[in-house]
Amino acid sequence: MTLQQELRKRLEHKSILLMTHLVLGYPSFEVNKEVIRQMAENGVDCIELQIPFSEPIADGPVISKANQKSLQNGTTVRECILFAEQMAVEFPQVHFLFMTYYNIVYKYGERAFLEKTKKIGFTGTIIGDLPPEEGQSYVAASRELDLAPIVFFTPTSTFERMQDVAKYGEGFVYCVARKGVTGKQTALDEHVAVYLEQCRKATDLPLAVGFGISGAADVQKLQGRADMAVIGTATIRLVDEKGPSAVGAFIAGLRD
Amino acid sequence: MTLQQELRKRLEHKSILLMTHLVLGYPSFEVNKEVIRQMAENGVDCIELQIPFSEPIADGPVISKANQKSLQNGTTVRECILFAEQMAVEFPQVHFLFMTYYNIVYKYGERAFLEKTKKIGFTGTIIGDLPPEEGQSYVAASRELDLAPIVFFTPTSTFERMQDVAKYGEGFVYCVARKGVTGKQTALDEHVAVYLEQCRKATDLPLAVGFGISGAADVQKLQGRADMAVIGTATIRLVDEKGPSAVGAFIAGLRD
Amino acid sequence: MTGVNSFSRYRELLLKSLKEKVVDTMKKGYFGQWGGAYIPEVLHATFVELNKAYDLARTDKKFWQEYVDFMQNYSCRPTPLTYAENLSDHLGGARIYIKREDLNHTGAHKANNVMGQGLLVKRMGKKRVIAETGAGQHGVATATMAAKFGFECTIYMGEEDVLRQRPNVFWMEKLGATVVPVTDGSRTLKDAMNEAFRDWVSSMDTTHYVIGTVCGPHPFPEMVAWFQSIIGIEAREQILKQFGKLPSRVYACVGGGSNAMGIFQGFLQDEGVELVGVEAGGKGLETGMHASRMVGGKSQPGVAQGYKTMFLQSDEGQMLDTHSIAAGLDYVGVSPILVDLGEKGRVRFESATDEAVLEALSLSMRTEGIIPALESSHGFVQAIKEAPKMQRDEAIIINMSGRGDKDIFTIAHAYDDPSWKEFIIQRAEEYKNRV
Amino acid sequence: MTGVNSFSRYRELLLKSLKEKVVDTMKKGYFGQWGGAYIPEVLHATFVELNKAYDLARTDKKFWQEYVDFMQNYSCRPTPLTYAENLSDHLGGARIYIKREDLNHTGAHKANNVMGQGLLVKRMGKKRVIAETGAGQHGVATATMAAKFGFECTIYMGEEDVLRQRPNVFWMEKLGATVVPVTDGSRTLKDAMNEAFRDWVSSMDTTHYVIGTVCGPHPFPEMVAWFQSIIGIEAREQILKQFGKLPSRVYACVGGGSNAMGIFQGFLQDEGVELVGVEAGGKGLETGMHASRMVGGKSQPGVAQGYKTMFLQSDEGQMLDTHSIAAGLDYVGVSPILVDLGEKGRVRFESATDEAVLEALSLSMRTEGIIPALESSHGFVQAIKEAPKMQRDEAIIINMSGRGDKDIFTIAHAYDDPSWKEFIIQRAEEYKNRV
Ligand SMILES: Cc1ncc(COP(=O)(O)O)c(C=O)c1O
Ligand SMILES: Cc1ncc(COP(=O)(O)O)c(C=O)c1O
Repeated sequence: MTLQQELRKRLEHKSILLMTHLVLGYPSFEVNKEVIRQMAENGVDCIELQIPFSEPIADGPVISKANQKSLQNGTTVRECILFAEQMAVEFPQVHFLFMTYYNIVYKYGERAFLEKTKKIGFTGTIIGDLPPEEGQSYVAASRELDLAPIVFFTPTSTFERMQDVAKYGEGFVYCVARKGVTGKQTALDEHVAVYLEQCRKATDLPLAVGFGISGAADVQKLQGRADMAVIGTATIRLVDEKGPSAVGAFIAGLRD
Repeated sequence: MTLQQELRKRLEHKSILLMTHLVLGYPSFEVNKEVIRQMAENGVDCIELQIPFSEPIADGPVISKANQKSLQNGTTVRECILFAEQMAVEFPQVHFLFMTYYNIVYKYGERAFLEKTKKIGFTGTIIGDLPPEEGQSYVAASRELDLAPIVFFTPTSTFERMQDVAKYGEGFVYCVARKGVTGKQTALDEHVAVYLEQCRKATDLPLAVGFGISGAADVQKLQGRADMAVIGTATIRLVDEKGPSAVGAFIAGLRD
Repeated sequence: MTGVNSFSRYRELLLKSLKEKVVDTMKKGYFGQWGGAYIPEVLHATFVELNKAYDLARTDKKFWQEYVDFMQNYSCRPTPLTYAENLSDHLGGARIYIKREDLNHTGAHKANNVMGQGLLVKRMGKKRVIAETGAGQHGVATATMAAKFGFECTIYMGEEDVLRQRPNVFWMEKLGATVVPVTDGSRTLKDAMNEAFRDWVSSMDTTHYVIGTVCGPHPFPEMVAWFQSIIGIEAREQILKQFGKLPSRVYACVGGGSNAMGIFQGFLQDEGVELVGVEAGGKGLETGMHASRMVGGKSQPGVAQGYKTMFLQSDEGQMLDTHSIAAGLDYVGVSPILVDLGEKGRVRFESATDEAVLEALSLSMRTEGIIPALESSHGFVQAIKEAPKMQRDEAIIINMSGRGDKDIFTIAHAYDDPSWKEFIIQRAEEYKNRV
Repeated sequence: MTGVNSFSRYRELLLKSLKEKVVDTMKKGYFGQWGGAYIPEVLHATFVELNKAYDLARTDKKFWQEYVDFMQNYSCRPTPLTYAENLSDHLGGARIYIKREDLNHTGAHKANNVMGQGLLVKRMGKKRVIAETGAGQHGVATATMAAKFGFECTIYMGEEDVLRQRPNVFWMEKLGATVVPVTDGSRTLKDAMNEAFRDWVSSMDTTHYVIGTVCGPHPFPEMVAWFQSIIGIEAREQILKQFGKLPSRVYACVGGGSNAMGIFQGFLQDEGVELVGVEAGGKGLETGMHASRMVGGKSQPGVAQGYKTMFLQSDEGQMLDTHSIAAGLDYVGVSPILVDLGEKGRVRFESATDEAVLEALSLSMRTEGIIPALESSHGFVQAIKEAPKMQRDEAIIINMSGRGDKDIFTIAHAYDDPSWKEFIIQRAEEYKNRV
């Protein structure tokens, strides 16, 4: 089954799916593991594991700092992959995706990176700075390996652009809820509703909505409009403030 | 008798005349008075009393500083003239001349200054920055009042220039012994001898030689070549270092 | 120089040359395999708009004329080509000419790019500009342009640089710009650039991001090179007039590469003219404390900050810290156009150490009364090295990208001038007493 | 601008105008009753030589051409005339044009004079130059010229100024000059000038004294005015081309008066153009802490430093201390040519306070992206005051004699910038720790 089919299947029992995010090696792989455990045990559907990069231009201050601290801790790409492999084994109920920037992939070797991703049981990749124009071979290789190359819709995308972009996507479309970087509050208002209607028309892929989703109220508002809510910065903040043990209850509370 | 005639007469008994210099109000009028007394009593023929000016461009560091200190003490032009008048009365054996810069004269009023100079019994004036070209009316007024406007010969003067300049002079010609400002040692060598021969040919006026004459040896070398040796910076230094009481012996020793 | 009229003629030639000689696949802004536009999707529309505006401007003769007029009336163009007679005599060998970008308003070639983008922003109807800056030169130039065009202006600057380059920060603020210290990463230039991108992805409707060099996503490398080509256009005309023939070599320092691309373009079609780019050798290539991407073999192809080029990075793709006495050369990446020209053998790359730079600077000051910026002095180093081995009937041009008085804190520091230190200490005492 | 050819034409006109309109008795270098050459006899021969060299140069068209070429190739002439559209719109009223002397090499109009005298020195075969300097601008310009022409160079600078203007001292030294701190008098500009004269009276065989402004003994006022006339020649041509007619008024700050004389000469014959000189009002004319010789009625005719003019002096003829935030205007005397033009009603004089200067500077930075020197900002003050009362179809020109970045220590201080102070304090700590 493709990731898209997997998600559709889950949607038969759930009003909305959840995807969470964390930065590998921040604050440490041990904490990462505990956080992932709590997420998995509380029904998260997908998790983005971000391989840290020194120039995370699309991330806001919280994730950006997490990238930086992780690298300062000495986190390497190889370690991240090793850790990811363990997680995929330990939490088979979760769909894992790598999130990173293109240089990490490029230096690893595009094909090698994707093969490895597939091999460890991941289902897709999200690359913050690889628009379809630059990612032709990347998309092709992903498809060949049955991996989902996640594409983005944004509030600045024209309908035509959405249609174009969607052609390159698999799994789901990551709909950025507002302009800007990660980590800022998004008002899920009328504009977002209209925007998501557009998104829906432009593709048959499930819609994941991210950027600024921080609690149950947000998730609730997305129900019926999107297929998956993406919680990014909110959990990083939570772990920073209350430690990994707070994650379970938070996740459980998102979708009552 | 004109100043020139007075000097010629003195030269009948003396191998060389002496002119000394001091800055009025430096270090104080009291010291000035004591210094003048010692000079007069030890046979000095002429004394230049310098009225201090804030911009003494032709003076070297010692006299320059003396000008400045005197002004800082609050010395005024009027005080200087009052003091000068007393000196002329007290030491009739000395020919007094004012030395200053043109602005002092100009602000006082050219005619008024000269009339005052005459009235207090002075015999001439030495203006450091008034070349004959700019001093036409000054020279005319001086002559009218029987005051000697002292002109300069310098080692840079051509013979023609000396002849030109001499026409404007009375009393004596101030022959600057070398290029430069006051207060630096002059080597009274062959060059100076040749220069003084030139000066002698260019004018009938007595020749006073100054700039860097600092002791008996210098004065001796000038004998037969010049009519008057001018001691400037040397006595200021002496007073600075040893006090006014040292002046008498110094002067007396110049012309053994 | 009559200048003005001949510009449009040259412009045609140049664009032709840029396309034919450098650009293999222009479609997506690639130069050979370098360049591209690796941008977050949210900026797609913004880049579409920018590409459109740039293409319109590029094909509109009036725009270039407007640009040239503006630079003549506001920034003293054409800048002179000064024959460095004393330096040439001192060294023997080739005659050295210096292209005087230091005489631009704000003191460096940065003005050419910034004012050009300013005119474009006016056309696009945007009201705000943002920029990254390292040393602060590009920041001051952008703040100046913003004041002149009436734009709002925010400058991103690494916190380290804000502390080191206070004089430039002071002027930016006085010119009306907001300077935002960036506390991410190494807190220097590349981090400022990241932060500017972060601003842009939320503000693109009203805001243009004025990238300061021939780097970043397409169309920036090509566009900035286009604006800077005014240097080469003038220099070619001037050397022909003054020397009677083309120079044998042209030297320029290479940070991002904009001043180098600017002057090189004037001579790209002249196969006989060797083009030499000089990178920051810092404390020596062997120490790892440098910013040499083309020389020294330590850099690797990579993709960051929106484009593909040679980056100083780890094997896993994390960017490394760089070092140069010249803040403007202290950058991990380099123009994709220059990498391509290097691969094709059209540009030779060299590097100059901090130490050699200070020596060249001294020599230039004493023989020519000219104070090159620390960046520009890198070009001088290599020219001074090579000129003596050349013939008297040859000429070389050094592109003097900026003036050095901006660098007084760094230079006085580097020369370890005791009076300077005393002066600063004394000033500080005054301030402390008054606080 | 084609410039070059029209210069010789204008030169004729200008010299004629200088002679006919300003100079009543040229014989001894008098302008009306002002000027002259009150020099110690030992300098007579030197002045004869200088007058001869100057007269030869003045009547030799090749010399002027050589000068113009040199300035074009070394110092970016013609400098632009920038239309200050935003400032004009902001104020309403007359259109404001700015003559950009700040874009000269070394950052001010001082270059015009210094390079001109440098060419003359070359002709005279002398090998050494000396100069006085206050703020250090003329010192840096002279040191630069000396480096370029291969002369030895000594700069006299009041000890106070050496302490205050360390950045300029640093550059002079690096350019190869010896800077001598003068401990006489008020230890500022006039004392440095005295000291330079003292050097000259012993060194005149090999040495030329490069006076920095249109003051001092004949032929300096006329000669410096002549070199600076290049500003007015260009400005007149530029305003006719850009605005289509002559300006109603021309503003310039007046220290010694060289930048003012430079631009005014271009318009002397144009009776309809009002010429406005702006002096340093310091802390206010009523406080006595200023340097206004023509306005405020506190100055008196006098003779010092070799010439007759209006000096700020006591009734007995001792020079007074002056004050201005702009070191370059902080001088007791003023050009004899300007005093004459003032008496004849051809030039109107105004004064601007330190406070008003800082405001004008801010406005210029924010509206035009232009940082005038504190000196130049004086001209801006008056123009800003008067422009709103004028008509939209009138133009005015402000002569921007220099750039303001040289003044960062003073300006940051004046604006009481806390980050600047912190920066200096921090630097000082670093230096102390390392000592
Ligand atoms: C004077 C000067 N030269 C050179 C550079 C380097 O930039 P580029 O290589 O783009 O010319 C800078 C950058 O700040 C600069 O200020
Ligand atoms: C920038 C600038 N403007 C003006 C002046 C004043 O001189 P002047 O009145 O001779 O132009 C100076 C003197 O240093 C200066 O540096």
